[in-house]
Amino acid sequence: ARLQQRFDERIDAGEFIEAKGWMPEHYRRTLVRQISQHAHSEIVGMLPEGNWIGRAPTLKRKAILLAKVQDEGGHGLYLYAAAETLGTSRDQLLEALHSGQAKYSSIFNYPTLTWADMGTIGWLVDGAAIMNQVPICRCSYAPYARAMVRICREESFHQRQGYEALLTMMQQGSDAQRAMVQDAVNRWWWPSIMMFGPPDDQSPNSAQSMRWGIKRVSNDELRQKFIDAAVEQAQVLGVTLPDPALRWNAEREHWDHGPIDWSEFKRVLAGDGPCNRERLAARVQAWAEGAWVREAALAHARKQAPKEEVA
Amino acid sequence: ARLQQRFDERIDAGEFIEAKGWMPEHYRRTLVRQISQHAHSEIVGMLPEGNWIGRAPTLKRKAILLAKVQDEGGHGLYLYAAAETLGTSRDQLLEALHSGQAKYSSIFNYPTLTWADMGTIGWLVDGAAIMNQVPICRCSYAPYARAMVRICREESFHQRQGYEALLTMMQQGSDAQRAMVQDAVNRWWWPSIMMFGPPDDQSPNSAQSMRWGIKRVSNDELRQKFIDAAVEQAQVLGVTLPDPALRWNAEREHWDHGPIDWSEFKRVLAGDGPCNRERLAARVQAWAEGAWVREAALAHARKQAPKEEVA
Amino acid sequence: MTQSIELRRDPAVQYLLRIADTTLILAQRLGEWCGHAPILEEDIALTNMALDLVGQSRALLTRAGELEGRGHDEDQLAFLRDERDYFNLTLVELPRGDFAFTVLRNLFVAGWARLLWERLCDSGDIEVAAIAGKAVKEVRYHQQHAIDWVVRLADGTDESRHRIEAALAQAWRYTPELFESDAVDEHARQAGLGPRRADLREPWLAEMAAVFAEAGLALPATGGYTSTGSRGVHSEHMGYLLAEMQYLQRAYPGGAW
Amino acid sequence: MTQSIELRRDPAVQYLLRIADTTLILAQRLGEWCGHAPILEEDIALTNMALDLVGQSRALLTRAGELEGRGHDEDQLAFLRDERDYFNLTLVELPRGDFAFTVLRNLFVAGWARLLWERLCDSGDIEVAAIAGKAVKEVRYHQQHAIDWVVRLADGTDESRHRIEAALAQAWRYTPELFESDAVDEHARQAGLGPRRADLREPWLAEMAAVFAEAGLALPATGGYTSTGSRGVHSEHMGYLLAEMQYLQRAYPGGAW
Repeated sequence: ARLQQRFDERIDAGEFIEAKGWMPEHYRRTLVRQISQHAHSEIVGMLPEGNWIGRAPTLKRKAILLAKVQDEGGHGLYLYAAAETLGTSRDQLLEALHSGQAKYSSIFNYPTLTWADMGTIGWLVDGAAIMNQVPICRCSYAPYARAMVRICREESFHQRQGYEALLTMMQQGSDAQRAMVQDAVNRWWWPSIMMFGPPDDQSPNSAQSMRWGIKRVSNDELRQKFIDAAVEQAQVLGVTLPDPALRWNAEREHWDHGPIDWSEFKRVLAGDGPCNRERLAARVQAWAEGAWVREAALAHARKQAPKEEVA
Repeated sequence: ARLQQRFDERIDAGEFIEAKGWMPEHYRRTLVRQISQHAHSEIVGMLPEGNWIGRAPTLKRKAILLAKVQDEGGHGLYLYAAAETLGTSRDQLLEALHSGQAKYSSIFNYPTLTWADMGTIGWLVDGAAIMNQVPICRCSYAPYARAMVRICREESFHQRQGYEALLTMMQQGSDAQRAMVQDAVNRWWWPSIMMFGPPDDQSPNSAQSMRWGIKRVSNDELRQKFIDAAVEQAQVLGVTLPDPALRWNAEREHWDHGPIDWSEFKRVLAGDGPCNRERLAARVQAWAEGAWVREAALAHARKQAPKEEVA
Repeated sequence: MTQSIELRRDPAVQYLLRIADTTLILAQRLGEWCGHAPILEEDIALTNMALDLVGQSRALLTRAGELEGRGHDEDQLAFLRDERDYFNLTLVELPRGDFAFTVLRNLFVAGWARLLWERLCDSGDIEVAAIAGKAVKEVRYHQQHAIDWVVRLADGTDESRHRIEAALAQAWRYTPELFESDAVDEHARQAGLGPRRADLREPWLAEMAAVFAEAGLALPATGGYTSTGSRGVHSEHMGYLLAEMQYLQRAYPGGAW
Repeated sequence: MTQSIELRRDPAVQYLLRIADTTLILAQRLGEWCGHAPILEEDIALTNMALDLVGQSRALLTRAGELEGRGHDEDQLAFLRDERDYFNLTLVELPRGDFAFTVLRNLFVAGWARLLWERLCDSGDIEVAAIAGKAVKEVRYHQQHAIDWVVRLADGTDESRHRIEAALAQAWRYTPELFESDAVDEHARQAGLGPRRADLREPWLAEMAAVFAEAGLALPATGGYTSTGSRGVHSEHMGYLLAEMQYLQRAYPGGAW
């Protein structure tokens, strides 16, 4: 109880919690869940983008895409490391992913069908991710906050590159290419604005997370901020966002948007999206097919250890 | 000895030997070897052609290619059946193929690199095969001879289709397509004329086979006949055959050709062709991966058998 | 510059393309078995089916091109559309899979196609009716082949049963699309061109129930997912399939083959 | 009509394309691991190598285009050639294989490339020398990564040893091509552009022998087969790779990306 009080005081004072400090079990569990979910999203997110490495239309774009997926792998590494400071190993976290217990961002259950999806994911999906993540740079748990600072910096770079790729196609491309961009935006818009999670009045865990300083800004607030930015960017780009109800509300000084189909969100979250099975199956397969490699590395390390002691 | 004499008389009289008739062991073994080698060639030959089914440039060509590989599968079936009349099962024959004991036509150890290879295989490879096979329609072993009659009819159809495909590309196609045809002819010419086997003076088994009426015409004779026909066809087509020594010999009334690189032939036959390993590996893999299907079919048949007796 | 052809948006054309593309893409997948089947008889059977399906597709593509009225022939339609303009069922574009998946998919698609072709025999479009008259005979054989194998594998060994069940779990979730009806289907029914897909649902389910009963397999529950290939929104597999299928036409534009 | 570009036949151009294509096609294969590697660190390492290789290829393609003198840029050279005009080593176009095959191929190619880049640092073509200066550092890391894994797998478990041996049996037969020299190599040496491939043979074999000794693996005998990708005659795998890699450039000719 003393510890709990001390913890609460630190949180209230806006201080950071370090790995070695005491923390309530629920706080720890909430963080492990959130950080690992974020880590899983990075590595599952490599799949839809990896899908286009072999087909990138220019070498410059191929290089940019390779660098991006490599960054995402790196983000996965930092985040697993941050989660490990809370006492759960990467293998345990992966086990939870593979068994379907742990979640990853539902956005990656949508397929990447054209090259324009690469740019659109950069613009909208990474854009939404950044909106979500920037506040976490001030998260009360310091190792997570530190990882997020670095991740956010790289993500904004990816977002700009994605947007720039779309701009090139829209401004210098053919009609067919512009249609490809518009099609991609049509498919990714709604899933992107669902990335902020359910409306505030239906988001049960938010209050406690806000209280603990894990979450800093509400879902709806972030969503609005994202939409306001995206509408302007869409205009510059010359694409239409697939929401006929989008209009400027001079009173609120925000863009009003149409109703979000939350049943679709729940359906995909529950496993009935276009790619849920394939994404998870791909990860499970990679892990299973790589088992012999990991075992060999371990066996080799074990054989080396005594030799090195002798040397 | 009585039987042997009777057999020799039948052979000398040009009569056919039937499955139930007596035959010398060496005659039987020679036939099993030759028929199974021919059967294996049909099914291994499905691989280089199957390689282009998915990429056939028009639906008509896709249909023709599908029909052709289907015919080849059918030829495999007749030939395995003919070999089975000599007391060796298809499974035994396949076992010999998979273990590397049995051979198949060395021509299929070359890769099919462009669409023009499909036409060229039809024209040259099937053309050479027909030259080799027509005499076998008069082979002393009747079940083999009967199979060959049907096979030869279908093969000439394939040859005409192959030639016609090349003619279309040469006469109506672009420069790039004509170059594609020429390239394919350059790659397949020498392997095709090697299909008739070593020169007569280096063909050790030929004499006995001729004596038995399994073989009817010598290697060099067939090769010359093939070359004479191909030179004319090449002229109509508008392609050059890659042999600068090809010239008409008015005295012999045949086309003289340059020296054949038999070391290449032996090398490929010995396993060092471009695709030997891949062809055999593909067959072995298909067989291994299909094991559970064959077992299931067998298990089902066994369960059904008693039921049917009851009914 | 031979880029992709531009397809005229017309419900009758799209209705026929859905069928033509479904048979074409399934043929593409079945053709992958050539030389790799578990027994030689199946190499032959599967390439034979692919051949039938290509034939059906050619006839329907030609008819669709006529109705479209832009002079597109079977090859321009088969090879020069953008992915969004292919309208096959998503189920047929999924990778070849193992033999269990192949025969199970054939069971689903052949059963569906047979019901469809039977009704198309009475199409108000006499060309379509003539195509259907031939196709229905072919697809009956495809369906019987698939039924035989599904029953055999379900009854065979532990492994074969396990595999057919795994195939079922994977393929079943793509079946709702077979019976989804939209404005294109409505138009076809009202114009007398052919049935709505929804009209095939009950008889198909009844036939499947019979096969599953014989095979001792449980019909899976239907989930909440409906694939969208027939509306032109495909799976990630489609792009690879098209890249391969279209390659020569793309790399040698305007060539004569 | 954007068909394939027509390449000017020039030994210096072909010499550079052999290297540029080898790095490009290997990058293509390594990129296939993205999201599918045995551990996350390897996802990162393999995509990182692919990135290095693409960078090397871009620089060399650009230089080759300049020497060719027809105004072809890196993308036209990378995406719009016919298969016969790609000059990569056959080894790099073989399918991805398992992790053992991947690291063993990397060992062979990185060892070869390091020796080559070292010599190209002294190229009479100062652009090439500059490219080599950067590449040699990258490829040293690739080589060390490959050596570490080959030793680890050879020493690890029965399965890993079995797999590395199987990979060796498969890959070794494509190595003679790494050291075959022809008129193109001769020209490069005489022009001071770079070494003949044959000149790399002895040091490469010595390095491999050292790695194999550490790994306890036997160097296989060299067979009678020499692959011919560097002369533009490829394996059956190349066509599929190119169909995928070139698809967008072929389907959207003249697009801006």
